[in-house]
Amino acid sequence: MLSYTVKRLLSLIPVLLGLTLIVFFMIRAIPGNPAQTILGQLATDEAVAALTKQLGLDQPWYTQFFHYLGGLFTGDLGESLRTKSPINEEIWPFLAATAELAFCAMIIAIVIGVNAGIISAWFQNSWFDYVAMILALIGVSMPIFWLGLMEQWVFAINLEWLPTSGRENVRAPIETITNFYILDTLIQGRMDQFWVVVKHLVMPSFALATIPMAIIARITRSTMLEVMKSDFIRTARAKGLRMFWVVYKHSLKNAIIPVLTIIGLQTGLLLGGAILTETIFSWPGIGRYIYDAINYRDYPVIQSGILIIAVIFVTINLIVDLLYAAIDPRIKYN
Amino acid sequence: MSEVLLKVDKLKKYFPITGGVLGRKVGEVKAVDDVSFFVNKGETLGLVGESGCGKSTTGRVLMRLLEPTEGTVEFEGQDLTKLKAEDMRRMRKEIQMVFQDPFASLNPRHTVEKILEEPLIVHGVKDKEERKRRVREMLEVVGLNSYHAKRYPHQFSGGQRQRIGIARALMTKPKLIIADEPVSALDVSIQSQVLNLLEDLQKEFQLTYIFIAHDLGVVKHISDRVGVMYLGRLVEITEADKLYEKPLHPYTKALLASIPIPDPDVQQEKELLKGDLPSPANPPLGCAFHTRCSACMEVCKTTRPELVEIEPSHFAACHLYNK
Amino acid sequence: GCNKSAGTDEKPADEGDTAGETSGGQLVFGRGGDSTSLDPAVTTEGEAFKVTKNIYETLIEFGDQDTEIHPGLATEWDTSEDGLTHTLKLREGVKFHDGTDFNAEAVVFNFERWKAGNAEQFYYYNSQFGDKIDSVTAVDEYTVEFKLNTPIAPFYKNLAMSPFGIASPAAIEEFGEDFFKNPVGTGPFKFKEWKENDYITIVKNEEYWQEGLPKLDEVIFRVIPENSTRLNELATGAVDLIDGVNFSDKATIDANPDLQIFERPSLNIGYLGLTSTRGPLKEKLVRQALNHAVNKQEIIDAFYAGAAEPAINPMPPVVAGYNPDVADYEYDPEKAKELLAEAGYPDGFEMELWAMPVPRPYMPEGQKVAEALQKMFEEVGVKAKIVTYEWATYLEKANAGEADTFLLGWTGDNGDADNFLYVLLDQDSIGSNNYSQYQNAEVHELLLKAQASSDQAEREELYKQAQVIIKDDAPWIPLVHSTPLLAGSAKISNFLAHPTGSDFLANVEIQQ
Amino acid sequence: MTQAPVLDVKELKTSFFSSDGEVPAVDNISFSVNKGEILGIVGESGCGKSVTSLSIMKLIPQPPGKIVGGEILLNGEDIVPASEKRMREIRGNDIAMIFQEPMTSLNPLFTIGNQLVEGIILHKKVNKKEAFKIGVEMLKLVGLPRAEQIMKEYPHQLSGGMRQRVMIAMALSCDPKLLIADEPTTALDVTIQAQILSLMKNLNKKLDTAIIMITHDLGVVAEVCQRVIVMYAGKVVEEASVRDIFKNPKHPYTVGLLESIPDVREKKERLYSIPGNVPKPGAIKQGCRFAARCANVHDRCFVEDPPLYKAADGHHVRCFLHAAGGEN
Amino acid sequence: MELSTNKEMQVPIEPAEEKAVSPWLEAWRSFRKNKLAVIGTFIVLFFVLLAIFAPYIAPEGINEQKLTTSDRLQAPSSEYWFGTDDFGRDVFSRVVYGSRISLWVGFLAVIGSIVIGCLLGIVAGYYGKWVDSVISRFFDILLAFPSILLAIAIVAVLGPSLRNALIAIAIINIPNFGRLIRSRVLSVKQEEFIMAAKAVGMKNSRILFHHVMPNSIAPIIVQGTLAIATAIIEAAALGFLGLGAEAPNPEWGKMLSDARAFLTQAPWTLFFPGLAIVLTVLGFNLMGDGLRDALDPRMKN
Ligand SMILES: Nc1ncnc2c1ncn2[C@@H]1O[C@H](COP(=O)(O)OP(=O)(O)OP(=O)(O)O)[C@@H](O)[C@H]1O
Ligand SMILES: Nc1ncnc2c1ncn2[C@@H]1O[C@H](COP(=O)(O)OP(=O)(O)OP(=O)(O)O)[C@@H](O)[C@H]1O
Ligand SMILES: [Mg+2]
Ligand SMILES: [Mg+2]
Repeated sequence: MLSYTVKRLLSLIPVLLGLTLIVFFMIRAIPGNPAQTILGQLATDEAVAALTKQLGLDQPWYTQFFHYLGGLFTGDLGESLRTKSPINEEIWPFLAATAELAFCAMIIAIVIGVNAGIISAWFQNSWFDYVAMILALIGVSMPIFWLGLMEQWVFAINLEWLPTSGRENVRAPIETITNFYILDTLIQGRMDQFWVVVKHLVMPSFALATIPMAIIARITRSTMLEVMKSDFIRTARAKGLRMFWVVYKHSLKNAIIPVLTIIGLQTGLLLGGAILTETIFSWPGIGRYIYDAINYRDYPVIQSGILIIAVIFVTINLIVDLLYAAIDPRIKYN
Repeated sequence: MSEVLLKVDKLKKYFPITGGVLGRKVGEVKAVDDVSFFVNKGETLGLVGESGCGKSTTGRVLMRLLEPTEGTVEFEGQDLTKLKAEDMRRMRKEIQMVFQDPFASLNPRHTVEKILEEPLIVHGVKDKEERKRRVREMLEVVGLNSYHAKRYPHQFSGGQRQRIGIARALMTKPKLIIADEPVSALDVSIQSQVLNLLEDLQKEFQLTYIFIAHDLGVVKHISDRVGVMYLGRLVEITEADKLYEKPLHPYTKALLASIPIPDPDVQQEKELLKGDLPSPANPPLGCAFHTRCSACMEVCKTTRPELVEIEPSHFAACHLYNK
Repeated sequence: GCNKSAGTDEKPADEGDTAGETSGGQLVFGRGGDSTSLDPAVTTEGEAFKVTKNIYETLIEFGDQDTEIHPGLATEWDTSEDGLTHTLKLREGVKFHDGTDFNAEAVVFNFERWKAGNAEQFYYYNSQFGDKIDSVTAVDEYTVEFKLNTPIAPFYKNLAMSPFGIASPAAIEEFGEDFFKNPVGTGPFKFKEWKENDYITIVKNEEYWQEGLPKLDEVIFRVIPENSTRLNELATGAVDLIDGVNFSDKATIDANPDLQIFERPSLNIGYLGLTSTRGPLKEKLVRQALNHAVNKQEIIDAFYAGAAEPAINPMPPVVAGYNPDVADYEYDPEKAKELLAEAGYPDGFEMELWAMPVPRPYMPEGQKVAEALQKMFEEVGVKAKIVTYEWATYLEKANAGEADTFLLGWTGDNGDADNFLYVLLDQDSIGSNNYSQYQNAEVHELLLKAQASSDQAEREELYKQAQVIIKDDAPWIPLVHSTPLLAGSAKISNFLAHPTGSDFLANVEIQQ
Repeated sequence: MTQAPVLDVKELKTSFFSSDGEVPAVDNISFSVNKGEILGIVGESGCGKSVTSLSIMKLIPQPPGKIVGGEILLNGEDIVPASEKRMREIRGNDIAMIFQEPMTSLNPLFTIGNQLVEGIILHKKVNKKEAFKIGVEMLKLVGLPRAEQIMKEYPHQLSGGMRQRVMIAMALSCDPKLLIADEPTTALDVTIQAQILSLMKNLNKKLDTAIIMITHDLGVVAEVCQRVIVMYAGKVVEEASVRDIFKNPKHPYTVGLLESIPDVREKKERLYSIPGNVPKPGAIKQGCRFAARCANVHDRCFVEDPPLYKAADGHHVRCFLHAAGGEN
Repeated sequence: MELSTNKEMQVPIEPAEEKAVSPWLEAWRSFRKNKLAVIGTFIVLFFVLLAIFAPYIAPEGINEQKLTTSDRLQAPSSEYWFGTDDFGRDVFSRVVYGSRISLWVGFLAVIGSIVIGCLLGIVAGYYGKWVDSVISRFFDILLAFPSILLAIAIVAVLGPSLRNALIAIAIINIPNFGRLIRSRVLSVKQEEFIMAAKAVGMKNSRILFHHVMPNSIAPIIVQGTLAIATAIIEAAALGFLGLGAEAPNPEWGKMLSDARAFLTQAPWTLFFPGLAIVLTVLGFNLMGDGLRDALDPRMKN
């Protein structure tokens, strides 16, 4: 298992290297020069040239690339061209913000999606099944920004249940320790703030959760249906087990593998794909951070940001693969 | 009736077991391990053995659908294993195969006509009308109707599909047909239809069969000679009658004893085999059967017995007879 | 019924922060983007100045809602006859937030820092003063003397610009590279916290030299990128004041008794640049024809909710030197067609019309204005294809003269005509801010002359002449001078929006 | 046979409903199983053997299936109208079942012990530890070596034969009165099949459990069964003791079936084969379902559905040829 | 009892009139029975017809601005069925014409990714070895990219326009199809009928095109239909970020984004384009689900 993990990690290297190379060239293909962008349009050519030199952008591409790679190997993600801060430090709060959001979204998506899928499969062709699946379909058919605005309109403005946007009440800000606000408030024992944080999380998480929730519900349903047709389920029922037990013990564990795959893929997508949600809900997350970096042509930030998301993505999927082995004794990695 | 059509010598097929990311070989499955036999023209050689003992693999390696690891296959004096890919492809006109699963072996998206026509197309029958005519003829031969030509496989029952599979094998007028468990997926009453058909066709077209099966009754019925395989090895081979009347190898004996006889009066006390078939990835040393053999001797655990002619035209691989 | 705050259940600000003072309350200011730096000298971005305006002070200050010059950290000033020497008396008893004294040395330190730095670091210093300042010296503890190489007409106005906020020398030395994250000035508010892309908190400077100011205890600048969300936040009371209000929301806000609208006096111009080096646009007649084709009022009614006035000249009327006698090309499609025919394009032509991808106060909805323009051009037979690029690319390409016509605009930095005409239309500015590649020797001469003159009346006359020529050359279609809108809770009082876009918040009060 | 039968199936009819209408997969079949008896059910694929057994367990997938008529008396109690709750008590406790595919009938993700124990806990109302002990006992009973160890292993670690033994252990763990074995050895090799069959016979003797042995292999029937039902297209065509079936078959289908198996003991020159195919259920609406393939067909066979005639004591045949014996 | 073994009797007894039923026909029959799928198809068809006959259905063109008149932001009425937008344009007409764009984007983007994805996937699946490794790694790389960011970056490189958004969407979908087709090829390669084809003596190319491909098409159709749905949403998202269709094209996502300031004042400007997106996407999803049920070989036999 360990050696498998190590091997898998090693095999990620070419993928991440390829990704880095593609990002490297792609962002340089974007018209616009970081020096120019940083200085604004008012800058003179000499100033731009000087900054270009200072930023090392006048070097041949391979020098730049290997310089960057060299940094990566020592764990240095480089410096933001714009703020000149080390990306290692700068990126963390953004990453944490998005991770917290994505995590909550995923929890919601999994809890609701999996259960809806199970119940739908269990009562196949019942009204619940139809309603849940139609809702799931509408869920995947909904543009997320539209959903976000609607949520605000209903829950913040009309019902006044939830705050409109942001991560916290800025009037009484949270002392950050880990940048996971839920954790931070708990560490500090500030239950009042904890609830504020939770309230802020609700709407964006739901907006972000909609699509994975719908996908998970559909996948769960179809794999459950398939599993429930299998021989061992018939065996379990022939033993006189309760249907509930059969479904949640015997079927779910078998159905969970494809669901896990989807969860892995979706979590990755959530991390990078949260830009719209982050924009609508003023969430200071990594998606917007990178998006801004694209606008600023902040090469190292774009590069490292995308690389980090990709690393998280492949790590999650690696964990998912390892989870398979934990769930399914037939799968042995060695 | 003793002209040798096919001669297999020391045939081996090892499947690598790959592991790790780099796909390194970490072991091998000895699916076919040093098998030698011959098939005479016009006869039917039956191959029996338990599941996973390498029967299908043998059949496939013969046709080079799988590349043999070692050994030679001589067909009409020509070594198939040495042929170039293109020559081998042409050679397949002479050797055809009928598969076990009548559901999986027909392309679900082709009509019967297309399925039967394809062998002709690939072997260069250009005339469309000619092809159509021959398809129709062949359908009649295997007991189907020409109006079946336009239908798709899923519209047929298992027995009918197996007829289509047989028809396909016959389209190129082959000399040798390797039938890989052609009846084991069929019901009893249908099974006999197909067996009869195969026999009729053999007479009609002077075919030679290698008939793979695990049902000893079927093998006995259809075969002139029978080979018994165990764990990738041929343990016994002789004429069908001899084998069933006087099996030599302990495994063959046990196998025969295990068959349920459809007669309530024959309640013979059986000598049951202990244990299960070992894994071909990790076969026992010496005689592969020694772990389950009731007559196991010390030598069996260490030395692999050779297939030798113990009685005239009766070969067995067992130390009991190696005096 | 949006009066109830969504945050009612949230704990009010920690009283402990303000150490027993009577509480002046918090103001949460919602805005579209984050600051890039809290060191005003190194940035050109408006969002940055919104915050630094309240942390730093400049030697000279603008008026509350205009760009007249008033005493700031300097109480008096004096210019020599030749306009080459300026002597400023500094305010005494002012301390930086870090407790060090504000004095002439500090001012000199700041100017030397800017001067020593290169152009890419201190853009505004270089563009406004650059080599024109020969030396800055401390005459005594509270007197500074500026010696110039050539006169700078808007010298004092320049000094009042946010980028020239005076920072604590001690802090600059202490923080070095990181100074932009640790601003220390003399302003009414001290920097407290910056969570990037989220909010910046500044708190009351108890030691502020102006008695009784600031009124507020704390100001939080919160980033809320999406306009609709920002308004929603205001409506729920989570923020108290927002800028970048959609013009279309004006009526809704007006109708809400809990909210109020603030208008920012216009110091901007939104225009359609006609790149005079490209295709048919090389022809003056064509450019004039296009000017005739545009119905500005219609655009203003539709996309500015009336909160803008049609632009005639390249600068807003409040700027001294504005020429009120220049007549606009009246909206007249027939005339436009005639002119086109005269120029040899009776059937019109095809061109690109670049639309801004981002909202700006002078052009909140570039795409829509472009659509409207497209339609108007179509009426006179000119087929415009709307093109857009991501913002940085847009500017870069437009700058390179790759756009036929493009939407763009400008908000004045100091309210001086030079800051419009020279920056936007002088031939020297091609490659920086003269996107339409406009070149006219006569105009160039007038502008240089005005720049060097220290006689305000003469300068104004020169600018008026320049505007006449520019109008005739028609390098742009000046579209609007907008009045950007802010909105706030009805509890806010004494808030005055500044035309430059950086608002001084010391006087603002919020009803608890 | 004075004892009341363990199971008495009367006129059971189970249909599947699809858009094409009702398809009776099992059509009015009746039979009974006595205590300690091994009853064989043979017939070709699709003739309704599995549906019969699933109907008895009330595990017919519903929809599309439904028991539309008849009674299933288990120790005198009709379980057709029984509630799902009652059925759960019965399943695994009174009636146990094992299936054809030992490879897929065990949940691959749980240990053998886990799966074995859950039924025992449920029905025997014992705690985990005791259940585990019983489980180990059962594994030993079915002749599995290293029983304790196997309890901790996963299905994929066992061979097919071992899995089928586990299935039998599981089925027998709550001392059911009736064990339904649906083609338990079809997927196994002959040598393993022989092991399993002898095991089942021994257990039957030892525990006195009645067994319904479903198979299509007549050899298996001859080997283990005492009484046999031959099914064809959803109907029972013949019912007799195992001797009578093999020595004195009456129905043309049974006759044909017996003739068409190749025998290891003697080589037939040519096999008999019943022409045609097994009809799809519901395809034949009228007359004897075997009529189209029957060598002794009369006109009457195409219009009238023959009832089950009594050919001899305990020997019933659904064929007009044997009408002399009178209707059952 | 006489045993008859003549050939006559071996001819299966069954009604001769049974017609040839191709698997496609079979699939169509089962598809037809699926109510939701039929509804989905009708929705899709409806929008396709809308797109084709847009000029005859829409009362106005897409860009008939009426800025000066009181026609701006009119609520739905008998004159303007879906009301008017802030240009005074008829929202109904724009939504109708918008179907052209959305369907176009959906189809083209998906066809693009299918073509490239399939090519790569087939090559990878069929040739295996290092080619497979390289192509699979390439898919991994694309997949590891945060897709929206990738699309944004691509559009940033190419410049925002409908065409480039379409290209970006096509690119981000390549690995999905590539992997799908690769795994199909791999699994079809294992099928016995491929072995049979080889045994008959077929050339690899023939096996690939006559046997592997036709058997891989069904999942691609299914995935393709579903991907059209996502492509439409993705185009809308890019439109929302200002990276999609150029004005005055009535792309629904762009219409939504343009109208988002009017959520309270003129909700119809958001409602109808939003509804159009949801309906179209729903239609494709329902249809795709139905196709999956109908075409999935696992459901057969
Ligand atoms: N492509 C392959 N790769 C690896 N191992 C294989 C492959 N094909 C067959 N084997 C292994 O080779 C052995 C022999 O397989 P083969 O299919 O020849 O058996 P068989 O006698 O035909 O069995 P059955 O009666 O089940 O058809 C088995 O252990 C099988 O697992
Ligand atoms: N879930 C189902 N839906 C529709 N029809 C079914 C279903 N299950 C069984 N049938 C039909 O009922 C008939 C009887 O099936 P059954 O499984 O009992 O046959 P069997 O005798 O057990 O065959 P085999 O020997 O293949 O197991 C078959 O023709 C089948 O088509
Ligand atoms: Mg085989
Ligand atoms: Mg069955």
